[in-house]
Amino acid sequence: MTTSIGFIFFIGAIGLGAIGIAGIVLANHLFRLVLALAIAEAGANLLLILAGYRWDAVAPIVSDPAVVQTMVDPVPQAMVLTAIVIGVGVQALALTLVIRIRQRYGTLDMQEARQRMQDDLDAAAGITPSRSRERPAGGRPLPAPAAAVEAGVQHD
Amino acid sequence: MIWMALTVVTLTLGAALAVMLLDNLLAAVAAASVVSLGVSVMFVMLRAPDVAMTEAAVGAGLSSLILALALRRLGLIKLDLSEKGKDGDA
Amino acid sequence: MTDVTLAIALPLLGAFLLPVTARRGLHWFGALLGPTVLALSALVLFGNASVYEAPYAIALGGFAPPLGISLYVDPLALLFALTVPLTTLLLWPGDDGDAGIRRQSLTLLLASALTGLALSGDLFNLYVFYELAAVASYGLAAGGGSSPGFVAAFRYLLISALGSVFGLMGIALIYFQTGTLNLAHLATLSEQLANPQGLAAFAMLVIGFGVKAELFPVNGWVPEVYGAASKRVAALLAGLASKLAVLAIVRILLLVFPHEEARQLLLVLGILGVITGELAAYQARDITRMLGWSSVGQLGVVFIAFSLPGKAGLIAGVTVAMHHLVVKSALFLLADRWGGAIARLKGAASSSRPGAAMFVLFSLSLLGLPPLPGFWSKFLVLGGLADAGSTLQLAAMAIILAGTVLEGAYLMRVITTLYKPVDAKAMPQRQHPGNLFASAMFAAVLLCSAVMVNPLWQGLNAMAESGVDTKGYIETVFDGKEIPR
Amino acid sequence: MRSLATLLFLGGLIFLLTVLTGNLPFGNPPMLVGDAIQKGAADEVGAANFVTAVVLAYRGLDTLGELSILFAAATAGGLVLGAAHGGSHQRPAGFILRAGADLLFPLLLVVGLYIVMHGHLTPGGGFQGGVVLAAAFFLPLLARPGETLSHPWLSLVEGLAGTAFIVVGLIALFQGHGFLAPMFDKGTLGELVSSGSLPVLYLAVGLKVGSELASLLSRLASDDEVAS
Repeated sequence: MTTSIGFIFFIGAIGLGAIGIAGIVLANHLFRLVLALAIAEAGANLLLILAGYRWDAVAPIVSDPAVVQTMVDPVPQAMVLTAIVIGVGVQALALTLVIRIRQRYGTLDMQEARQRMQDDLDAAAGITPSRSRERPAGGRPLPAPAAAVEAGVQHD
Repeated sequence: MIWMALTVVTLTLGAALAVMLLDNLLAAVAAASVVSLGVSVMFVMLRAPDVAMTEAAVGAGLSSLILALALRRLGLIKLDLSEKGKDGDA
Repeated sequence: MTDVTLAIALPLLGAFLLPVTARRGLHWFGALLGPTVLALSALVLFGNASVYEAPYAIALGGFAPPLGISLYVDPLALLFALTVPLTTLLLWPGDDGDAGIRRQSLTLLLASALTGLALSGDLFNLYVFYELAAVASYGLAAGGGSSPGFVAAFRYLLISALGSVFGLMGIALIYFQTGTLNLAHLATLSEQLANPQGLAAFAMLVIGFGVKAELFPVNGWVPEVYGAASKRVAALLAGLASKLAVLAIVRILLLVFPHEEARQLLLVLGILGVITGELAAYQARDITRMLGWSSVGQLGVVFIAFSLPGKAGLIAGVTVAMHHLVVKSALFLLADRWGGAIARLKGAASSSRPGAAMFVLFSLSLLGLPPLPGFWSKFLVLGGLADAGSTLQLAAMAIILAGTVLEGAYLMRVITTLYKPVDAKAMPQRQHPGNLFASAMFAAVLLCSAVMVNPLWQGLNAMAESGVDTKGYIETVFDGKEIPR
Repeated sequence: MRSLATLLFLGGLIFLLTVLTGNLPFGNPPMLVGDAIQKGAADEVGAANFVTAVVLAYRGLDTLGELSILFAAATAGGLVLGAAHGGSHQRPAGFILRAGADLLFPLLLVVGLYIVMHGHLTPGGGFQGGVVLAAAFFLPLLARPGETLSHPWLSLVEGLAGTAFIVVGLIALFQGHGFLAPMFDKGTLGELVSSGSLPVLYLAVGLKVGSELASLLSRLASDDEVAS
């Protein structure tokens, strides 16, 4: 009983972390990358709380100063409080970047955005790109919207 | 207690998989907020009410709102809050 | 002696106040605020020079050490902390309206976080300062407003956030086994962490902090961010921020994981960093990306140096790191106007003689030409490796030498282009006077240290002495109080 | 190539999992620091909620760093998206939402402040309350898309709340107790006016978090220049 419940949560924490990290490594859609990040962070937070969990203890709040009870460790809880708020700040910043990338490059695909970034960097540096891609002279038209909008997203 | 823990963990992991696999991004955002809710239930079971409250407010509430607003601004969904029946472009 | 906490708090205060003052007709005040707080924080740190005799610790909030956060001030921490306000002053971003104020605010936040990274003696506090430095540098990387900058900053954010998830998990694994976060307290418990879980925790922390330190597996962001961001930001990130992240890793290595396996891990990652960095730099065709990849290679050398045990490793590591800080910041500054394809730099020397001369000076020092400090830094690393003499370390020696040859090849390519006759069609730009001044300051530092080898050597020795003194660290932090076990 | 990387990656993860699940002490942690804090927190800090005691007193510098991170994220967001000018160009929302927003605004304000001010007694505090405050100020924006949050005010609150946190810390420093040491009378454990300067700090945290998040939200909500 004492360890098994902790073990279940441990599996949950590692599972969330693994799903999130696998998502960050494998996903190619900018928005989903942000979502994967949130899940990985939730897993790490859960692991941290678990590090201070004590099966025979109460929450670290004194309800009656006369009664002395064993409590779970308050330190990891404070740390996770910090980590959650950090996470939401980073997420908001990531989303503003996604919005800008979409406006500038018209794509939400990581590979595509990266390729165009490399092209732009090469162009700014005055290097002919190593891979020749058909590039029209003058302005750079946005690619077809099919690349930007993932299949299955409603546009009603 | 153990059964409850098992249920919550399974649900949360399922929701996390759904976030990665669902095609519809708005549904994925909803699934992400389910993950946050599940994690915050776990925090309550691990006797961390402060953290549970923060996770519920920030993870399930605020973060979903931010994600949904970003989706709207990306033009992937249309959050139309006005009364139905009137037409006219934004 | 002024309280060293001020060196962290003042830049933060400045960053919070900047947007408030700037919009309220106090524009002159806002323009002065940033440089002033940085200068003050440098003064506070100079006021602590007495730590050369006796390192000391501060228990923040007056709570006995393992309970609260403690700061630890020794020569090592002071040296790295001092470089932060000084380098930031030299690389201070210009003031241009609303965006300029935001950039200055972010730069102040970065400076405060990096100072905190140098001084903090608490694992989670290190993480928080690291994260602050990371978020500020995402903003600075994207701050130019160019389209590639946004993509580069987003990739940087993703890699860095992945790293901090790993770092957080590492902290959790350490906390599982020890129940404490204070580095001095962890140092007393380090034998409890000499197991697979401990090593896994160390690897996770190294990946976490390694993102900013351009460590091998997590450095894919380097050329993109440096290529897309303004060169002052690139100088700040490559020169300064990476060194402070290295210091955080070194502190953790020295105090919490003094095991052979942990050093081996750093050695292997460093070797891989040298190989990938130098090869990619050799293939790069524009100066910014060449400098970026070469910075990855140099930081690989830094990690190899720090993986050497004992005083020798610390001295070698600090020398290489400081040398790289000076040289790479200056080279990025010079690349501000001369960025772009190497072929376009034909005859740049005739348009800006001092710029070209300094470029040659820094390149030669980076290569390790004898009287220049770069020679001593490479000499110390190679000597240390030869002394230690395991197979892996000898291999590292060979790889550093091979890397130097590659470095020579690509730097000479640039230098010969600089001094070619001018092509009348495409005249390279003149250097910006501000950048020229800042890199002249770096050159002065470089030449001074080439002259004052002897006092520097003694100072480094004293610093390494107290740096590797784990027992002294524990005693200073706990100050005779009982250590919970 | 990509699938090979995936396989390698998953294999590594599974390996890590098996290594790590060895003998970690679930449910029975060493708690070297935690025990000491539980013994001392009531006397040293005087907050009934020990998490608050850790967040604001024992690890106050972390909280300051965290506020700075939020500030950095908001500043960087502003740098990326530019100043949010003009609200969204949508039509006004329906009657129900407008009326609901009007009703909810004072309610959320009171609830948010209550959560902030009781942080040292019950679960909750500056962060949670700050989120509620941000929601309170954002809701009217959602109902009346034409309006904007007044940014000069927001940035003033932002800057001053952060400054207040540091100044409280510096006052403690110059009194000789060290940066961010708790000040004033500790009071009786469990009463509203107790635990010295902690409620002041949490008020600063609440205002800072609230204003920061509100400005982030309003910046994301304004849908100007969707076209490139």
